[in-house]
Amino acid sequence: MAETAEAKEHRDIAELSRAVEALIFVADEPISTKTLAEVLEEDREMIASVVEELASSYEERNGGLQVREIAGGWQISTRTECHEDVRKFLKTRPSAKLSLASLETLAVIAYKQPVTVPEILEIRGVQSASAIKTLLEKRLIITKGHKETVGRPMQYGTSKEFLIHFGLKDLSDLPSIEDFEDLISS
Amino acid sequence: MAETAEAKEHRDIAELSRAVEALIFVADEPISTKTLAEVLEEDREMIASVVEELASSYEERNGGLQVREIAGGWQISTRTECHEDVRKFLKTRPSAKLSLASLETLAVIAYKQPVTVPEILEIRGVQSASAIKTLLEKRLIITKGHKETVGRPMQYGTSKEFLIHFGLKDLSDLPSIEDFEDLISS
Amino acid sequence: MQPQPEQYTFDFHKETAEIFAESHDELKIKLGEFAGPLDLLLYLIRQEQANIFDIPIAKITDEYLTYIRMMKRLDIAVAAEFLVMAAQLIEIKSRMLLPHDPAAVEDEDIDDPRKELVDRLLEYEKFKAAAEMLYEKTTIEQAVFARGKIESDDNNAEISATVFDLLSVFEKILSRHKEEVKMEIHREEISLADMIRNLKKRILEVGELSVIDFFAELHSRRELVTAFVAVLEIVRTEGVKLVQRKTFGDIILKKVQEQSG
Repeated sequence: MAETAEAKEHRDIAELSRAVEALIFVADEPISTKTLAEVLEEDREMIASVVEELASSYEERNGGLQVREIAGGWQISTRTECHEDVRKFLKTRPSAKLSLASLETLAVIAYKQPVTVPEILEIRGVQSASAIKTLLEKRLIITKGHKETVGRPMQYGTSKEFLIHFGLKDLSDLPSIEDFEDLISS
Repeated sequence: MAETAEAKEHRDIAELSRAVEALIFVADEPISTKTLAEVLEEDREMIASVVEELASSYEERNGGLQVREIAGGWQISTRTECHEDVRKFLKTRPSAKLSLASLETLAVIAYKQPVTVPEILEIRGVQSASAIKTLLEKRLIITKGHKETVGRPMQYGTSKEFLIHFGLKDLSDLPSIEDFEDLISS
Repeated sequence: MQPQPEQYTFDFHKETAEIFAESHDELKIKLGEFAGPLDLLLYLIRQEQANIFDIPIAKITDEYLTYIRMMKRLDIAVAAEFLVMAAQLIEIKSRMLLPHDPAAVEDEDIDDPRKELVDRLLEYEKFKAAAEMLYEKTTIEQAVFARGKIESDDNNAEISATVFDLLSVFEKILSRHKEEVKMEIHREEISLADMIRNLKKRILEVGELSVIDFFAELHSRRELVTAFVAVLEIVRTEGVKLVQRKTFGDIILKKVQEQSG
């Protein structure tokens, strides 16, 4: 009888540890022992010992992650030893991601090309200078010569990389409003 | 001499495993073996074996987390067993389910891609416009260019989000459509 | 022809349509809708426990029509495809009633008016099963959670984009632009005379007025131009002067003190 009870308790702690690990992992911010105890409906001391145990098991494992106490809560983070690799990766993250401002600017350029900065301003109603810089850096747009009007403003158009990124064969492959008309009206 | 070399190699693999674990953790999307190899400037096969090893060490540890292959990359996520506690903490309900019409449309697109609206209509026997719109908005499907036939209809295919949402490594991870035939006739 | 109430249930994870029959011609729908005419047909065939390769077409057609009529009675919009299928069923039914051409006996399989429908149903059923598989997979996935946001995500507060996003964003810009144009047309009605009157009143009230503040209240380019002309006009004709307290500083419209002159 005593053995069964003990076995049960052991299983419970393992289960608790699993839940604690999962909760620390999904939390946006360091999660306190108090919150953990509330969510798991467990004794706070019990949770405290489970977390300590979990943190030291990460320590023993000596992997790429650590469970650490910070700002009154617990958090999973990478180990400082890995910071160079992590930093390098974060810098090289897929450059195919765009901010909404860049996306808007890109949309205007894609559908109105060749188009100048004042024309983009006219359509978007906002300055697009930094978006254009980003798009040029990401090679999604290219310059298309000067427009022969007052001030000879530079014209922009989409690049080959643009076609590749959006999976288009050529510019005529760009969807038109008509392509989605049936979908949008429904 | 040989022993020293061996010792060094052992240390290297542990180091590599740490870095791999840290990178999978910080990546906000599943990270491919290719990207890992590039960032860590290592042989792809070497990285592949390190990741496999890491995944099975998580498996053995039987904690709250798992390392799994999804959408052409690796990801750390909570284990399904912990879902009740996690959901309670995040106060989320299972996210809104797709309607039957959307699921059917998605199934046709998944198996017949690239596929046009008229082709989907042919199979489902009913217009799928609003389902397609929903699927586009949820980013489960993407446009795949125009089909070079009369009217140049837009073609659709599944996205990376589709793989993530349905827990698939890649499209070949889907059971074959013929399997369903056997299922039905049996 | 059972007089007793009977209950049909259709269990695709309780997501889809169910028909309750309280008496034979008093059907009630519960939950959702059928995903299409083929979905409804398969349901009816299953209910009859009929062989899909030998559909009792007369019976199924009657049941199908009953369902459509019931939907209409309940004011449920019946999609055109349901009506097209109804017409097809009636056509197949009538062709089945035609006497067999004895010469074509050997080609019976090919000539079966139901063949095309059966092929479509079989094809459809595969995808319906695939949809169910996807449903099961997504249910499992809903029990798996990715990590919470970490600091590094803040450095990458970006969104990825598809061609659909590109087009919808462009659409949004255009409609936003249209609204602005409309607003500008609306405000055009402020005339130069009104603007001068307005400006003069403001200066007389407070003694002096910041040009920057005044311009900041305006919205359209046309209003700004009118205001600019009004400022010039008021300086030229009224007892108002322009004062700038420091280089590149704000310009103040100041009432000329008569006693100081």
